[in-house]
Amino acid sequence: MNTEKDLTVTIAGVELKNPVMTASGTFGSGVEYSDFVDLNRLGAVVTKGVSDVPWEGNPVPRVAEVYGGMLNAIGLQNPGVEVFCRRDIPYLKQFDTKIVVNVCGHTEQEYVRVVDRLADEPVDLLEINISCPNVKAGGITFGTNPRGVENITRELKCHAKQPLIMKLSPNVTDIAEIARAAEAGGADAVSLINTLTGMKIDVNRRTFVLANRTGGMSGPAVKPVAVRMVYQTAQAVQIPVIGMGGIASAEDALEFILAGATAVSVGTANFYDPEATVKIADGLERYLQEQKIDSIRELIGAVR
Amino acid sequence: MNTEKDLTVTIAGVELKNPVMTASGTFGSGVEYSDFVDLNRLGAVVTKGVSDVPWEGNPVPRVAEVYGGMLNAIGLQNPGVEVFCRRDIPYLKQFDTKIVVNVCGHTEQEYVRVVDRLADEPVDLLEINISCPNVKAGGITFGTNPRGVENITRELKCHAKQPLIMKLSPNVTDIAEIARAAEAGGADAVSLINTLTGMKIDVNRRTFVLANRTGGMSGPAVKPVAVRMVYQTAQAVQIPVIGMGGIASAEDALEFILAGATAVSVGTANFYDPEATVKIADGLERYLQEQKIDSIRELIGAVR
Amino acid sequence: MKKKITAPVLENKKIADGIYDMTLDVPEIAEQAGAGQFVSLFCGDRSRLLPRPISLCGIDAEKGTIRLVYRVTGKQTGTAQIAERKAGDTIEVMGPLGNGFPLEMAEGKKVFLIGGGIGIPPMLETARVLADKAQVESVLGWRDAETFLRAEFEPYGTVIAATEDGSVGTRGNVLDAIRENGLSADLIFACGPRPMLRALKEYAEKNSIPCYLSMEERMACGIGACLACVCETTEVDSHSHVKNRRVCKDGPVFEAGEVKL
Amino acid sequence: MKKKITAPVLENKKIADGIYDMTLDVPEIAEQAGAGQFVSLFCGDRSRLLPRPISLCGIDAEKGTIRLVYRVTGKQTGTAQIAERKAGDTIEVMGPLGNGFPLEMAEGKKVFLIGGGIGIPPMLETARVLADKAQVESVLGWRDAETFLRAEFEPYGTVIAATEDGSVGTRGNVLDAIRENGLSADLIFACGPRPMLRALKEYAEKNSIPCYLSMEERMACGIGACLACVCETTEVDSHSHVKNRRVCKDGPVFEAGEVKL
Ligand SMILES: Cc1cc2nc3c(=O)[nH]c(=O)nc-3n(C[C@H](O)[C@H](O)[C@H](O)COP(=O)(O)OP(=O)(O)OC[C@H]3O[C@@H](n4cnc5c(N)ncnc54)[C@H](O)[C@@H]3O)c2cc1C
Ligand SMILES: Cc1cc2nc3c(=O)[nH]c(=O)nc-3n(C[C@H](O)[C@H](O)[C@H](O)COP(=O)(O)OP(=O)(O)OC[C@H]3O[C@@H](n4cnc5c(N)ncnc54)[C@H](O)[C@@H]3O)c2cc1C
Ligand SMILES: Cc1cc2nc3c(=O)[nH]c(=O)nc-3n(C[C@H](O)[C@H](O)[C@H](O)COP(=O)(O)O)c2cc1C
Ligand SMILES: Cc1cc2nc3c(=O)[nH]c(=O)nc-3n(C[C@H](O)[C@H](O)[C@H](O)COP(=O)(O)O)c2cc1C
Ligand code: FES
Ligand code: FES
Repeated sequence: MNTEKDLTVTIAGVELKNPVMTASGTFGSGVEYSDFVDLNRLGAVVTKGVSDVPWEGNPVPRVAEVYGGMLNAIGLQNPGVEVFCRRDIPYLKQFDTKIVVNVCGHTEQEYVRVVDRLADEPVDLLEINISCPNVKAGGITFGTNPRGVENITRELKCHAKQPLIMKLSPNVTDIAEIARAAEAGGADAVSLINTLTGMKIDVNRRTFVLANRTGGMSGPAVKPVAVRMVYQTAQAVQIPVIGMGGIASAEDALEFILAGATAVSVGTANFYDPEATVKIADGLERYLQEQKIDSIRELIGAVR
Repeated sequence: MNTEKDLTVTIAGVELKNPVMTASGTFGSGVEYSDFVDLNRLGAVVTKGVSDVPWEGNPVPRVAEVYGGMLNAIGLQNPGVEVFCRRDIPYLKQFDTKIVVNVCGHTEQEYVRVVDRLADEPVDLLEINISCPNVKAGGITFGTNPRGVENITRELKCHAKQPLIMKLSPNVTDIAEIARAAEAGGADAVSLINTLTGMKIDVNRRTFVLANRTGGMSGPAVKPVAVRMVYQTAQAVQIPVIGMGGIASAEDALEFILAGATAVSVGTANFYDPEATVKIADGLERYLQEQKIDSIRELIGAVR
Repeated sequence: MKKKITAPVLENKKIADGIYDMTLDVPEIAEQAGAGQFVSLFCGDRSRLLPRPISLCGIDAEKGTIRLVYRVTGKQTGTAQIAERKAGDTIEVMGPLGNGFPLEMAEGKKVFLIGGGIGIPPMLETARVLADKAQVESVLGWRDAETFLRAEFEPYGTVIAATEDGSVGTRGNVLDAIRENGLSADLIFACGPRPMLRALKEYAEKNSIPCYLSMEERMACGIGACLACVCETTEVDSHSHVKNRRVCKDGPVFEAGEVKL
Repeated sequence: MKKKITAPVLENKKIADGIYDMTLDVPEIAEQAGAGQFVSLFCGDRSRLLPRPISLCGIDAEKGTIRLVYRVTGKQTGTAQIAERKAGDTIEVMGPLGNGFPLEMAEGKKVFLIGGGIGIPPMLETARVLADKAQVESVLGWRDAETFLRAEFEPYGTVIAATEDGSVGTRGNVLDAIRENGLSADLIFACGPRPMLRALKEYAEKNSIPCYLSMEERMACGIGACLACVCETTEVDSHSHVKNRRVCKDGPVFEAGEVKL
């Protein structure tokens, strides 16, 4: 006799039907994966990063396989916020899931323009990518210095009508300090980890595998670093933490939740298991059943 | 017709017969692995960290398996420098390989005492561990701040009779800055990466797997981060760089060498392939044969 | 809903040095697939997570099988692991993916099916389905005398061979063979290494022959979501709004004029 | 030189719920191994690199085989993968490792061989080799009626059973069985869960019986180099110069008075 379990979680006043979200950049705007999973089953869809104008991204090769994961240097190719609002938001509005728009820019002004443009769109949350290692300006440069994080957060808070999630880079000495800076700037939540900067060399051709030389590492291999940082962040701030980095199973998701994450995002796992998100949502429910726990919220930060 | 290939490399005037060293803490002082490999075949043996007095290390569990690697929180258990000089150095002197002693301490004074004690011992190089994440004081706290790195390097240079390798932590925002600080302090070489701080949670028992909560991640999963950091470091400093992090094959070693490493260390791979070090040395020679390259030194930093 | 499938391996044999020929029992894919489409194959090694895109070399909708001919690219590679699979083992596969050749354009025409090296396999399925609709002229280039799949093209039309070392057919590449044999066609479908595609694109432009090329790029998702596998295009396209189309979703087959090579 | 060996699996069968019984053809290990020693088993999964330490349940030096009885600890574990190995497959193994029970001490004595749960397997080999040298009394504790290996102890001496649910023998643990049956001995060799070992240590001290315990700890190298697997000792030991001995190299069998539990 399975009783209904409560999988809902709330981030900045937005209630998700379950804590499973998609990781930005790995799920497009959901169109392609809707052939594999019912988007209505997801807590939220987090879109690929969107900038004010179309971005071309980096030259190919843009991805490389590494042990237990991958490197990417897509370079935030995207069609720009106009097309996004016209095409992707209406698409996602067909589904009963929350919409989180990931925002990128080279300069503070560019971020502001996207946030302004989205102000009156039916979007639930904004995730500000201040941590992308694959673009020359902007991106990670904002995300590695506490002062910079606080400033950009404060500035965007003045413009945003939706709650702000600041997405943090793991390529820092002290993640807690960065998270506190985001909180001080007024962030409604933080999400982490973005990718770890890595490199792969082809020893036969004696070249970098990626055209961009370095790329962002993701996948199961990064999970222990991600869990550690989520734990440290959850200890350091009061705002909700969204955890990601190598999640491929309900057990992986639970590690993050127990470490302090209110919700989780699934990225690279989609590439090798396109049904991963829904399987994880099902697995979380099963865990609650087995462990006789009523609500997933009881588990958030339960390991300290 | 295989012509002899030149595998020798030089670090701070010390010539190694090949670039393959052992990674500190994974090989003890060589006694145990001498049942599996001929220590005479190695470029150098790098010992477990040695402190001024015996250290107990951390409570168990001290290790956890993670995807493509492991976490450890040994906590630098060691019998102290006296026993080390009496027992381990004479043991290693039986072999035709170089001896690199890894030095740890909680305070600058403790490092100094070890370095002083080793001054007249038949040791080829000292590797100063300013990057161990598993001890409360000292260790990583020295290694994450450029000023601290420069100061401790300068101080130890006043005491050391052997050339100094500063071992750097990957848990930093800007590895190049740290490496430059070591160079500015007078380091003769730098080695990296030490372990990435990680965490594993047992979702069934709802506890940390490691008694120490966090541990240092090593093994193939960390290699892309390590290669990237070795590359960035080699671009930033003039002194030799010793590369490590996930090396398990000659191809892995070559990635580091092409990225700029003069020598490499093999750590976690010993645990699942006790002959890894010698296989790698053989593989490097084979690569030189196949690629018709006379000396491994031609490959150092050849990918830029 | 689409899904990744665990498919039984019916056969997996070596047909030339480093070239393997695998048949999978996977009706879900066989029923929907067309010439020029590909599948994502997974290695079953938890250290190697990304898919290997492999073109369909044969599709048997009735038997529910697909045939993949692939090269093992090196010793410690995913394809080396795939080559170890035996009949009775299973393998994870996803597909059919991408868009194949515009077969309808070939009807009643004289069509060059051009394959170079490991680009030859998809042309075999293309030849098979076009055999009774078009005049097929297969122009195929190999490295040396190991001209895998060659005999299998013969039932479907003329076969012109080129080998780099001259051991079979024209010494040189497929364009050398076209020139040497004074061939011409109304339409070109091709798959092969980039320098070959580049030369063909130029040849087709010069001779005003419509030309479709199957492109290759590193992939992660294989379904159009991650933007890993783009190829540069001459015009801004309607999906990306930049000059980048996705090989996995918009391709792998593109009209030659559309892409930069 | 020692080495990691790729050993043929001769048999690998389930003998109780979640308990498997595997025989490997590995003369190099069988010839050198003794009761109470263990081997490192590798999962053959590149995402799971660390060894699984498993005690020797049987050693046949003549046939060159070793027998391992092990528990699958959960669904997505290394032991679950090991359990999938079939006769004819191979598995990587390293050993024999560590120090076994001091068998010479048992000669002519009455010895308790105490095993709890998955600590029972190593006691079987110990019983076999002591059977004609000592008076063996095997006191074995299981969870329930699935008393795996029990019958195999019988040829070697008396067998006393305890089960947690009381379905077989004494209800309770091995110490309850000892008390209930009013048993005593000159020497104790034991392997099992830590609470059992703790109780035995206390019992042995109270009754002044020499006692040797086989300890368990997480390992990385398995050969004494990494200091992962230490157990706290009462005295500073000569290797570490702190109160920490290595289970893999100095143990797994320790004199009870030497270790803190
Ligand atoms: C649309 C398409 C169709 C293809 N059809 C065939 C075919 O029918 N037969 C065949 O032998 N090969 C084909 N290829 C090439 C094939 O995908 C690669 O040879 C293969 O992925 C290499 O994998 P590996 O395990 O041998 O190499 P590894 O070096 O282990 O691969 C590492 C990573 O790089 C990727 N990669 C390496 N080389 C290539 C490449 N040339 N193209 C794309 N990804 C690559 C791999 O997929 C993997 O993610 C096709 C490629 C594409 C894009
Ligand atoms: C000296 C010694 C002898 C042993 N003999 C036996 C035996 O004969 N039969 C048997 O069933 N079990 C035995 N064990 C316990 C056995 O090693 C673990 O059950 C096994 O390693 C768990 O692996 P897993 O793949 O199931 O678990 P996972 O959770 O996948 O293991 C993850 C990691 O933790 C380690 N680990 C997990 N549990 C333990 C444990 N209890 N002890 C040590 N390491 C652990 C694993 O080795 C691996 O490195 C012995 C342990 C030791 C130390
Ligand atoms: C191909 C790819 C593209 C990505 N693009 C973005 C992006 O546009 N914006 C962003 O914030 N993060 C991006 N990321 C990072 C992921 O959202 C996520 O933080 C990271 O991959 C770790 O999670 P994972 O291990 O589950 O993939 C991208 C990751 C990948 C693999
Ligand atoms: C069990 C263990 C113990 C270690 N002990 C030390 C140490 O004492 N001093 C040190 O500088 N590094 C120590 N390290 C770090 C390694 O020397 C090496 O930097 C790291 O493991 C990365 O290399 P690998 O991936 O090849 O293991 C230890 C690593 C492991 C796994
Ligand atoms: S591989 Fe992801 S878009 Fe083509
Ligand atoms: S496991 Fe390495 S010392 Fe025991």
